[in-house]
Amino acid sequence: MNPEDLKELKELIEFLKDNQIGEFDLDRGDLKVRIKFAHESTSAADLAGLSRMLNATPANSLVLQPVVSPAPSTTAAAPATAEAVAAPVDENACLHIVKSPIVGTFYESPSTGMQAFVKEGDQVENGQVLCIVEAMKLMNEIESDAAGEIVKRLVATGQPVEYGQPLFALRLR
Amino acid sequence: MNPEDLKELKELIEFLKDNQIGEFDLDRGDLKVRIKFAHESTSAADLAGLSRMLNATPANSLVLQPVVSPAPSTTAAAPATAEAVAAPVDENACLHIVKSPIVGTFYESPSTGMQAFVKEGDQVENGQVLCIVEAMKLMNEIESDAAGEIVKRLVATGQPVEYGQPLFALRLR
Amino acid sequence: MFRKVLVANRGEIALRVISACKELGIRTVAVYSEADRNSLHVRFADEAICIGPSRASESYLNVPAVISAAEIADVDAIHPGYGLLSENANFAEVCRASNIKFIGPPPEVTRLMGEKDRARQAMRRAKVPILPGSDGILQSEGEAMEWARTVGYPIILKAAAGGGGRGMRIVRSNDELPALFQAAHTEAANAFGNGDLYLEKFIERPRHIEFQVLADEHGNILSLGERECSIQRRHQKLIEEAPSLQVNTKLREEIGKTLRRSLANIGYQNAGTVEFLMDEDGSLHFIEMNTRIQVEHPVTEFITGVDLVKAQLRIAAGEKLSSIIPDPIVLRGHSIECRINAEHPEKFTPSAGKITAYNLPGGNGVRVDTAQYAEGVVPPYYDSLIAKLITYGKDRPEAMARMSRALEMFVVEGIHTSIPLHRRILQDEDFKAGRFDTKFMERFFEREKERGQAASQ
Amino acid sequence: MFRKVLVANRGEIALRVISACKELGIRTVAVYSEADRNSLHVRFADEAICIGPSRASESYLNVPAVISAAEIADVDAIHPGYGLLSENANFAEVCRASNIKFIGPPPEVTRLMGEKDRARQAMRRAKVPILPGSDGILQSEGEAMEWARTVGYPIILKAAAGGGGRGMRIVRSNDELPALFQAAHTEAANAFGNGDLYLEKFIERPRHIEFQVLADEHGNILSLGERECSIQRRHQKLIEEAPSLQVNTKLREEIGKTLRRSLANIGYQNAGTVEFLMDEDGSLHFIEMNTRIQVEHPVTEFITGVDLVKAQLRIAAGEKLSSIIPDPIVLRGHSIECRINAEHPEKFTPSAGKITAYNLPGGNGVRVDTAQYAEGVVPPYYDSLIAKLITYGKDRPEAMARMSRALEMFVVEGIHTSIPLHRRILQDEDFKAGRFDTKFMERFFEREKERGQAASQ
Repeated sequence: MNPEDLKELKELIEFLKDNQIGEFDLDRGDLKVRIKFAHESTSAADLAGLSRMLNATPANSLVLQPVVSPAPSTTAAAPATAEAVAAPVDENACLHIVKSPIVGTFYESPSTGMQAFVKEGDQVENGQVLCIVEAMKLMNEIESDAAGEIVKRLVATGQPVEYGQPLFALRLR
Repeated sequence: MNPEDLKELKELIEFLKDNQIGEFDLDRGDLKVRIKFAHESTSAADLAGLSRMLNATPANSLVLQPVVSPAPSTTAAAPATAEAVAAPVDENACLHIVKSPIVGTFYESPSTGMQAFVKEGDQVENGQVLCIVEAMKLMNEIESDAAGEIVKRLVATGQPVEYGQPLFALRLR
Repeated sequence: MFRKVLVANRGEIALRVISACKELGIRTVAVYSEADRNSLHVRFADEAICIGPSRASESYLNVPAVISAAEIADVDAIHPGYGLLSENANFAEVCRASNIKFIGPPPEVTRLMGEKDRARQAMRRAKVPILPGSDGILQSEGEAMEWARTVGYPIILKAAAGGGGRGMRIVRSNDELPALFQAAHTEAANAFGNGDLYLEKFIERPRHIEFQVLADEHGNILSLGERECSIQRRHQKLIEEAPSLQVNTKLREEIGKTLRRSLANIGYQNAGTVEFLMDEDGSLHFIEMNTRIQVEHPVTEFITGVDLVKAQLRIAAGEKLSSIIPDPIVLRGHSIECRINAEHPEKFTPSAGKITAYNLPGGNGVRVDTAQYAEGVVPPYYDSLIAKLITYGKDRPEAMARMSRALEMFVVEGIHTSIPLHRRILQDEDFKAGRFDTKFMERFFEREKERGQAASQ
Repeated sequence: MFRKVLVANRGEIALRVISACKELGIRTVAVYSEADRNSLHVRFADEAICIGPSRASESYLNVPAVISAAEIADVDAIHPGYGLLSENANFAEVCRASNIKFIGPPPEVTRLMGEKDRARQAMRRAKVPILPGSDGILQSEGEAMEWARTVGYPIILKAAAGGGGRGMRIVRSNDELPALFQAAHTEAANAFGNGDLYLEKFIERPRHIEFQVLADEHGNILSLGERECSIQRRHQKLIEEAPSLQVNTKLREEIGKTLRRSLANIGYQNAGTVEFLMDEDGSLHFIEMNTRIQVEHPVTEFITGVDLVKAQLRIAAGEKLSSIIPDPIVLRGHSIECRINAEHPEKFTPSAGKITAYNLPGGNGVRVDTAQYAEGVVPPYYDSLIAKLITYGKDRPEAMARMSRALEMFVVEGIHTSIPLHRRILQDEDFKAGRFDTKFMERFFEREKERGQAASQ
């Protein structure tokens, strides 16, 4: 790209920005133009990002509940996000979420009556066992994938969890 | 992109902004247009306005042709607008369009072989007969609803016209 | 067969006719008002002509505009759909004068059936069972009182030119009659420019049952069984089904035979529907005939396998019924239709606007007739029907189960619709058991109100 | 009947099973991968459980994840749909071990039918006509050559563990055999970990015709007629129809009788499809059996009136066929299915992405099975089928006319689909006349290419 082109491009970009254009395509083959203004442009990608962020907030409603019916037109949230929105987002911005790598039943301790692997406030290491998820009669030890402080356990013992469901919120160190 | 193109583009964007267009596609292959207004509240009425405006540019294709398939998702243009967009818009901004108030067949003169009621370049008065639209064997004289100069006749004699179809473009005085 | 047909209608029925034409290889011309520029009937027709502004009176009901469109598009025939110009005998006459085939009965027959008391007398002469009542127009209160005594109270006064409930009064005793007679007369005169009244025995809890007929132009007539249309709100049908649980094979055949004879006498042609009231004893009484395709025709199509709109086109093109439907009609299974209206679920006011999400149910035994789509707009100018959801099952329970799941999967956002109401009706024990009459919806709303009050206490 | 069923599938078939469950009053549990979070099967199920990341091998094909989901949701049964785990005998065994009813045949039968040469021998013993060929596995090239001489060239070598065309070679002479035998053996060994081969007579221009069967758990078996599936591209079916123009009542009854006997011998249960090749003389030869519901089952549903998925559920719950389908099956009319794939119309590469407009055709005789919607996304991880468009008519011409107009009204924007290809096939004279075999599409593309070249000259 020569300097002139670059200058023109900059000008174009400035101009588009000034006019709050969200998307602009031009294709000189057969001449195609496509312009989209910025305000409307909550794209699927943006939504997905938002959804991911919302998932990262503590939510007590992460039970396997009937899916909260999303409109077919919306790239809508996971079942879990239903009540999550209320939580202030920035407070959790620095939290790390340990998610369930499998479907099964969550247990906080190796067996009934025994002490929980971890409790809120504990400092944990990367690789430390945090809980058990039972699947097909197998007790799978779930290890932490980061080091930090357990801020919140997000699931009650005995509760079913799905793939990717948040189990613990950690404040990284 | 050369400076002239850029200038044209800027003009187009200004125009789109003025008209609160949210999305605009153009594709000169077979000529496709796709227009989406910025706000959801864009009613059929607004669209009709746009359509009227687009219709206001000379277009030879205003025959009763098979409808140019608009996407069901787009609040798309009238059949007549297909080739209209290409024309420079501001040139026609001050033009007044006399439209057909009825469905029928357009005749420029009272009967075959006779002189046309008006020709391009003529000055016409409000209420002056411009043409005939025949419907159900009745010859309906169509009067001008403004005074000015006939810039263009938009329909050929003997050609069928639909309701609201542009017949003449006038430069108001 | 026709080369090109103009569809003088809009919405789902315009699309229904366009589909039938396409399947028969006929070119189609849509007409549309400015409000319907982006409608699917405009998109899917081969040609489309704008005939006027949004208001129906200036576009779809504008006879010169429709005829001019037909002339410039050079069509052979016009299909009027239902409503709008479909039962306008004058329109049918203009078509005839313009050498365009009107797809429906001749104007004389449409006109006869449009005058309720004359239609009644014509059917009586043809031995179709009618409700006891006056022989024609009542000249005075005195005459009304005499007839009422013969027939027995309660009776109902009706406007000869009537429709839509106007000029109607239920009279339960001699004392009430004079005042109500005057009221009905005045109302009819104001509404229709004609104050003529007649009277009929009034049935308190009738069922509304109608028979579908087809008649070719060679004197052959077929009866395609009945539809049960008792689920109504203010004379507007909400749910229709076929067959009726109340009509057995014997009754169906009897009525079919009578109709074939009587409609031959009248010179009926094309598709038509003969409406009856069924009294508490299960007897049917003629009330009126609709000389067009009905909204609810798909339930008959599901159980007979006959495409009624294609049959209309073929009949109008001069074909014989024996070539259109060569085999005897066998009813199979059960079908239900729910009318999906764009209206507020409690207030029933029309709900125009932009549709933001539109997911149609599909799968086994489900048919949807609609001209709406995601991001389409429901204009405020026309009737509120946006879709018809029709299900089929080997029996009524299967058709109902399918309807319930299809209603669950029918998603419309951006406007209000009658979908939630239909879901509740489908759960109603009386509806499920087939215990209903035309007063069903009144009782249904009453029960809902009571339950609501009980719940809030 | 089951209280709660887990649907171990995605897309239109998951929604199809959910619909059937809803109609039978059974609660449903959907499982989904992360890519399918916003899918309709997730929305319309009573419960939904995410079982893994987007890749099928880590989610839909992940047996422990599916079984865990079934356990935590506490379901009685699992419906596997088609593809994915539906013909995985190990999965069916794990279900059995977990006390969850697998809706399909017992694992032993699935396993038998999965081993092509054993299935062939089992059917031969049960007197189902099979293609002439080797009795079981070929031990050597020499043995292959002997069998080839008995059967007569051309012959086809097939992998015993085979599928999808791998490990297959057509052999036209003695000279070619040794090299092709080695090639097939190596390819089979690499693909399936098992190089065993058998051989069959090769038919140059076969039709693919399959029979739908239902078997209850009490030894009763029903044949529901055949489907014609010859319109294929690279062994992928594109268009299916029922009945086949090539199968008359006599042949249909003969095969039905044979299948009832043979499947009783084998101990078959639930729905299944027996695939045949029809040679140029009109004789049918067994090739393999699919032990699950098929993509193309709706065409059989249209002409028989039997809901096959509901039948699967009721059979698995222990009901007898005589209570599910009390009356003899009568075939009525004709039905055609077009598979709407998200793929490039010329290159046939999958076309994943966001759907920007989605207008489904509806009206008389049209069924759509789909889990897609406007603004839905077609993920790149799974098969490309996004919808099945099925039409019904009183005869084949009506079903075809309806398909043509329905394809015209099926609007998908944002991705490429096979809709334009289907429109062209429906216009093809050979297709219209029913003149086709499994090589039809090759000739069709060849003709299109020639026409394209002629046009450009």
